[in-house]
This record gives sequence, C-alpha cells and structure tokens, in this order.
Amino acid sequence: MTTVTSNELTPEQVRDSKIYTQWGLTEAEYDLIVAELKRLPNFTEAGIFSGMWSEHVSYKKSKPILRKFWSTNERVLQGPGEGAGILDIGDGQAVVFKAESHNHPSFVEPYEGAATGVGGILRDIFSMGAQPIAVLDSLRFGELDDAHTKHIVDGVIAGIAGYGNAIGIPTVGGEISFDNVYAGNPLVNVMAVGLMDQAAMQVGQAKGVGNAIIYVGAKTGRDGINGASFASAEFSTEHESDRSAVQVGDPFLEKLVMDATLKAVREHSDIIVGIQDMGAAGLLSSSSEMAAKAGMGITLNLNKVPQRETHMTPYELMLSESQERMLLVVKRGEEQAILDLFQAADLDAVVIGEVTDNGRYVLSFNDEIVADVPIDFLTHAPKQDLPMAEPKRLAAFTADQYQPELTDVKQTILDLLAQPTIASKASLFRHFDSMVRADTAIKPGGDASLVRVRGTKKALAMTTDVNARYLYLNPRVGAKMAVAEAARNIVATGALPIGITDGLNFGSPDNPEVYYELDQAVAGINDVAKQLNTPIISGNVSLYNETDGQAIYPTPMIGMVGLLDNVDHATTIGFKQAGDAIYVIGA
Amino acid sequence: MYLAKIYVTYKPSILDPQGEVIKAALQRMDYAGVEQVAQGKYFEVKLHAKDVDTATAEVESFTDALLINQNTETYRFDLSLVEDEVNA
Amino acid sequence: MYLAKIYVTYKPSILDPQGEVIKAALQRMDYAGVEQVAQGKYFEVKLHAKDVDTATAEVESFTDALLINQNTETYRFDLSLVEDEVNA
Amino acid sequence: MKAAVISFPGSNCDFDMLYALQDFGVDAQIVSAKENDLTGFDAIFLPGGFSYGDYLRTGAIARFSPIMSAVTQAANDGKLIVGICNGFQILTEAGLLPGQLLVNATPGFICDEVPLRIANPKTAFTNAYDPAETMMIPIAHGEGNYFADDATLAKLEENQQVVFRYEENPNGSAHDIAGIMNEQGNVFGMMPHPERAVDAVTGNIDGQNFFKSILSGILARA
Ligand SMILES: Nc1ncnc2c1ncn2[C@@H]1O[C@H](COP(=O)(O)OP(=O)(O)O)[C@@H](O)[C@H]1O
Repeated sequence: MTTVTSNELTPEQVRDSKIYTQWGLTEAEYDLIVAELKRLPNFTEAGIFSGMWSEHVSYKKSKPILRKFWSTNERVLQGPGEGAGILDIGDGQAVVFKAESHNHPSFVEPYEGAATGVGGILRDIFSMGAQPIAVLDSLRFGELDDAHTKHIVDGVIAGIAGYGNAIGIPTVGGEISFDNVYAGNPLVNVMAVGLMDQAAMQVGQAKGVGNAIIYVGAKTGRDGINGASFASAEFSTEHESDRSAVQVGDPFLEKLVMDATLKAVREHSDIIVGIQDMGAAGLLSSSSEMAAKAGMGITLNLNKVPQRETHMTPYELMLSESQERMLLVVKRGEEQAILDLFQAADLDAVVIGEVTDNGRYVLSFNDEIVADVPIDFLTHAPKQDLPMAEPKRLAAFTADQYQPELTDVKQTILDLLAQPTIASKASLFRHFDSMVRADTAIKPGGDASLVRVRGTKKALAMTTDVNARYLYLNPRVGAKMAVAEAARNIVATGALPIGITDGLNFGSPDNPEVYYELDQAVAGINDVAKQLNTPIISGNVSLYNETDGQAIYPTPMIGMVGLLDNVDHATTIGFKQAGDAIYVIGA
Repeated sequence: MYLAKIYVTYKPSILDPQGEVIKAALQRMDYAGVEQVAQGKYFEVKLHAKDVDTATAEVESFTDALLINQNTETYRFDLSLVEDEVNA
Repeated sequence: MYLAKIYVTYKPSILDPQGEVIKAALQRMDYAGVEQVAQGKYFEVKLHAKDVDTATAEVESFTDALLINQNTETYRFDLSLVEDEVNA
Repeated sequence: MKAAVISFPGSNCDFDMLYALQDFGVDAQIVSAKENDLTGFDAIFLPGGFSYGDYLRTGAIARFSPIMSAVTQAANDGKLIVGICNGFQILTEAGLLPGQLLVNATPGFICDEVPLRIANPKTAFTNAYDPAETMMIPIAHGEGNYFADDATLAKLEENQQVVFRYEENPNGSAHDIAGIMNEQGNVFGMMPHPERAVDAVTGNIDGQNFFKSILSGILARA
C-alpha cells in the first residue's frame, strides 16, 4: 500500500483535477495506469509516470522510426540504447560518441541551456567508462539582424565555451547557420567523443539482488522540475512561467565527478555493476531504466538523497534535473571502496537503495512507501503509431521553378561570402578552447577536425553537418546529402568514416507531414550509411520544435567519426604551395 | 545625477556553485563560523534623469532588461542624488 | 547568527572592461541618461560569532584574505543579526 | 631533474604539461594540491585550467591549497617555479609574482595562436631561443589582462623581469606583457601555453625551446 505525503493532492484529487495532463500525461494513459495498478496512482506515482512516459524520456512517438536505423557492423560494440554508442578502433581501444540537443532550454536561457547541454553529453560519454576527448556542436539560429537572436547566439556560444573550456575538453568543431525558420526555435546540438579500453566497458544496468545503488555528485535541488515534459511540449511564447524549468551547470563539479568516475572504472571495475548519468527526468529515469534493462526491481530511500534545498517532496526529488549527478550500482558489501574514492575527491557519494528481484519500483520517504509500481510498465510507455502524410509543399515543387540569373559573378560571390551562414565562424568559435589536452591535430577551420589518440599513431576525425534546406525540399534526398557531406569532410582529412551519431530536430510528430519528414530523413540516412559502412550507433531526438504552429525545417544533424591509421598522413585544407595543380573530383 | 546601487542575487532555488566553493574555502581556511555564502553582483550606475521617479523607472527598466537574468536572478536597489562631475 | 553584506568594487584607477561593455550596451538600448557603469561583486555571508565585534573582525579578516584582491579591489560591508535557522 | 606538476581541483592542463616534460626526458610526476611537501623536486609547474572553477577570481582559492606553502618554500629555496595560464594567475594571487590578471580588455574567452617576442633572452625560460625570433604560442583564457601599478611596472622593466611580450596584444595586458619572472629569476608565469606547442602532430613546435631553455638552465645549475 502506498501513502500520501502531506499537502499533496490525494489520489482522488489527482484524478479529479486531472493535474497529470499539465505534466503531459493523456487521459487515456492515466486510465491505463489505473487499470494496471488496479487502484488510483497517488501524486508521486502520477508524477513519475508523466516523467517516464514523456516523449523526451520514452521516445514513444519516435521509437517506431528509430528502430529502422541500421546500427550493426563488425566494429559496433554498443549500438543505440545506452548512454552512447561504441565502435572498435583496434588495439583493444574503442571510440564512444553521441549527440544531444538542448534546444528549448537554450531558447529560454541561452547560457545555461547550452552549458548544461555540454555537461549532459559529457556525462553520457564518461558514464560508459570513456574519457571524453572532444566536443562538437551544431547550431541553428534566426537571422542576425534581430536583437533577441543576437542575445541567444551570444549566450549559447558563451555557454558552450563556459562549460567545455572549464572542464577541459576541447570543442574542436561544429557548424552554425542562420535562417528565420529557427528564430523562435534555435537548435543547440552538441556531440561528444570519448576514448576507452574495451576492457572497461560499462553499461547502465542494475543487476544482482542486494547490490547497492550509489548516488554521486551534486546535491539535488528543484532545478528543471518537469524539464522532460517541458521539452516535449510544444513551445508557446505565452508560457513565460515555463522559464523556471532551466537548470544551472557547474563545470568544476562535473570535472571532479568525471575524473573520479573514470578512476573508479579504472580501479574498481570488478565491483562496479553499472553506471548511468542522471539526465532527463533525473533520478527517476536513471534508476528505473537501469533496473528495467537488468530485469530487476529497485528500492530507493529518498531521505538518503543529498539535498540542496529544504522541504523537497518525493515528486521533486525524483523529477529534479539538477546537473552533475550520477548513479552507480556496486556489488553488495563492496560499497565502501567506492564511497571512499568519491569522498576523497570531495564529492557526495551515498548509498540510496538496492536492487531487488521483484520487478517493482519502490520509493520510500519518511518511513512510508510513496510509490510502488511495476518497473516494466513504468519504463514502457504505450507505443504510439502516428499517421504520416507527404507534405503538400513537396508535390507543389517543380524542377524548373527557379533559375538563377547571374549578371555580375564577382558581386554575387562577394554577396554570398558575406552571408552569415557562409562567412567564417572564427569570431564565434575562437571562444572555444579547441586545443586543451594538446591532442588536436586539425583545429576548427578545416572540413573536419582531427584528434590524435595519444600513445598511438591513430587519430579520430569528426564533423557535424546538415543542410536543412535540402531536407525541406526533399527529406530523403536531403538526409542522404547530409551523410554524404559529413563523409566528404571526414575523408578530406585522410580518415575513413566509421560511424554516425545523429540529432533529429523536427517539428511536432502529431502533424502527419512532420512525421513523414522524420521517417524519410531516417530512411535517407540509412541509405547512405549502409553504402559507406558507417552504422548509426547513437543519437538524440528533439521534437516539437515549433513556435505558434510554425515548425523548423527538418534538421537531422549528422555527427560522423572517422579513423586515420597514421596521423602523419593527415591532410589539411590549405593550399600548400604555388604551382600545385588543383583538381575537382566527383560528380 | 543619480547613483543607483543595484544588488543582484540568485533566486532562492537556483544553484550557486560559486557560493558553495567559497564557503568550502573559508571553512578550510579555519573561518569555522561561516555558515553560508552567496555570491551576487553589485552595480553602481550613474545616470541623468529629470526626477527621482524617472530615475527609478529607468533603473528598473534597464536592470530587468539587461543587468539581471530574470530566469535566475532577482535584485534590489537604492537610489541617491549625487553631484554632477565634469569627469565622472 | 550574523549576516554580512559585502560590496566589492574595483579601485577607482582600475579599468573595468565589463562596466564599459554594459554601459555601451545600455546606451545602444537607448538608455541615453546612463553616464557610468561599474560592475562589482556582492556577497552575503552568514556566520556565527559570539558578538558583533568578533563578527566584524572575522568578516574583515576573510574579506581581506580571500574575497578581494587588494591590488585592485576595495570593499565595504554591513553586519546585521539574523535568526538562526534550523536548516538555512 | 625531477619535476612536479601540481594538480589543483579543476586543473585541466596538468597532463598536457606532464606529457610535454616527459617528451623532453624530464622525470615528471603529478602532485596533488592536497599534498604539502615538494622537497624531492627541482622544478615545480603550476598548469593551466580552472582551479576551483575559477570561482570568485582566477587562482584566488587555489592559492590557499595546502601545496602552496610548499611552493612558497621551494621558491624561497631558489627552485624553479613555472606557472602557465591558471598557474600564472595562482602565482600572482599568492604574491609570488607581482600584479594580477584581469578580465580581457574585450571580455570573453579567446583561444588562438599569437605571436610572442622575447623581452629578455637571458633567462632560464628563454635561453634556447634566438633572441630575435618571433614565435607562435597558443593562448586560451578569459582573464589574461596583466595589470600592475605604474611603480611595479617600472620595476619590472628596470629589472628586466618581463620575459615575453605579445606582438599583437590580445587581451589588454599592460606593456604587452605575456610572461614575467620575479627578481631572482626563479619564479616565472605566463598566460600562453608552450606545452601545447611541442609536438609536430599539433602543427606547432614553437614551444619546444621553452622547455629546452629550462632544461639547460637546470643542467647549468647542477
Ligand atoms: N559552432 C562551431 N563550433 C566549432 N567550430 C565550428 C563551428 N562552426 C563552424 N566551425 C568550424 O568552422 C569550419 C567551417 O565550418 P562550416 O562553415 O560549417 O564549413 P563546412 O560547410 O565545410 O562544414 C569547420 O572547421 C568547423 O569545425
């Protein structure tokens, strides 16, 4: 039986007020929960279902399409489904990478939104046991003649710099373009790349009855409560009050957490069962997903959770998106070694619960059970098959619609070069430390960036690309072109493309035309990925990028990584000497 | 001319990483009595305005618009009349 | 418990680039009356001390030692007695 | 020669410095800022990064780390102390070097490679360079604007304590100062990062002579 903590709505009040709809649950979903539990969910339970069943956490709307991604070949050690994907690069080493979007948070609060995006993607990498070695970004803004857009651009650039520079992971590349379609929905995608020994592979699972759940890192505050359902709701300019959902990052603390986590993996891999970062829907999604993947249950004592603020409720503790927090599962009886290691780094590390074998998600608070639900049910949002329809505009396009008329070629070229999207971005990316770690072999300014693998001759090339206008004109062909462009950028450094991560930025999937674009973009990425033998091993989905009904262009950011066997063979973009012949190759 | 002294602090629920780090440092330095540290910003702005009401309105307007981040920060200010200086 | 509000500013001779940037931005935003902007720091420190003299001495000591850099910064502060909270 | 590279919480160029020293055959190791003894070392390096997040002021909190009394002792013993970027900021906060590093004249972090000139070729940090040489050294900082009062600046110039100057001042530093040393010439700090310019793979080896200078200086003393 579950009880209700004071001041919260009773289960009946939750039902009658339909407060859950404000958290993003539909009435049908609520009814399903009642049927499964055979009772009314209490306030905390309704809250955790709304968090877990949000699109941001469950991908309930995009999953049917994401399943179509081609994600296996001889190099893939870990495909989609974990914190990040992993590829074999030989010699017992592996490269780990993933992309993440922080679009809505960056619109609301540009500096912190972008900064915490970097913090989040780095946690995804080091929670796999990998040392992050590089960050890239992919940014879309409105046109620069608008003061508010300028404010967003400055904040986002400063935020990426503020976090990445401080934590000491170089931001080695990225891409930026400007188009008014993004004025109310800027895109802030970040990608991180890490390096690991295959022997140290960590996966986010909570196995083994009695094993300890250890909370590590920052204390929990009310930051970003309902951030996950917030990110999944269409943005309306009228909802100023949504603004409190933004969290603040602390790169200094994350550096301590990162170094200590990697040390724990190096020194205690025998007793660490799983590691997971707390991202969207914080403690709730990390703990329930770890248990679900292992087919286990979990019980947490919320009074043990380190708290920054007073009087926090179970609902708030579970849904808080305070940054710089991790969850570890450690073999029963061996906790102390891990606690000591983190405490030596001046970090909070606390046993907050344990793995059980009953398949239930049980939360206690002030000696009362405040939630008790089946984990499988909690972590499997009801699937949604959404209708798709070819956008009407596509049928309307004709091939000869526009013919450029060039009268003054020189002037046209100068005009093109003056376009912010085409002009050099050096004035922006010079704010990013691209050289820290002293491994950056090709810095921003070339086609792709190249980072040496210290101690070997190898290097990893990396790039982010997509031209969304092409997708607007033809989602499938445009997506193919994005992958092809990324591959060309990788090849231009001398490296062999080996894998892809993506950031799928789209409008509302409830619009059949947008859902069609998403489906076609994934198909297009697959087409070329298979030809190039570059599986899609990780990615991120950001939907509802619409303001007042106006969707962005379909913008699937492609992050690609390539492998160069001998860094001495790297090629850079500049012409080398007068008299060298210039070739144009390709179609 | 008016002098506005504007004190900006984080809203109560916002994380203040700087304050935490400074508190820990003071405690390490044996200032054991220190219980809590919050770091904010402090602005001194000199402005011309025809009267104190106009000055007040102006300070509120630009503080909201630029000096603070309304998502995370809050402020209070004092206003006083000061001598115009030739070279402020 | 005492609450010290500490206001830190640059010494007059020190160029304050952040203040200059803010002033220029305010003027661009048509706050034409703005004559001068200085950005400083503001700390709120809660501390236990047996009396006000001890508290004053403590605040002066740690502000000189840590909170300011005496090459470039100066400060003033107010001290007030506040309620102890169980969980501040 | 035995070198210590101090790792403060938040240092992030500690390993870059360690690897650079090891590339030159130096027996170098990382020493935590929580330690308090440096007696076994001939040279001490304070690396770049964001010690304690650079909260409050750059270097302000790190300066009170336990290791700093050992660093001060080593400085008084005449050992070489080298602070790069955040290390320079820490040395000024600790009073081992005069002045302070303020926010860049145009506020904002900058990462670039900038030309430096040698202001004093006869130091333990420059003796291997051709005095007329201009070198490109990476910078990466938001607070590298060197400030000192006029009397201090005059003294620095008179004693030839200015070691490197920017050819094109990127941050507003007084007298274009990129690096200075103390009067005795054993404590040195600079904002640019020579340790990022030692390996041909990164496309820049202009920092090599910095390390060669230190090595030959140490050998000459021994
Ligand atoms: N947001 C950014 N962050 C870091 N580097 C960037 C960013 N935007 C552009 N760059 C760098 O600028 C160079 C040119 O970028 P871009 O104009 O997008 O070229 P391309 O179209 O060839 O990809 C690349 O090296 C890229 O890494």
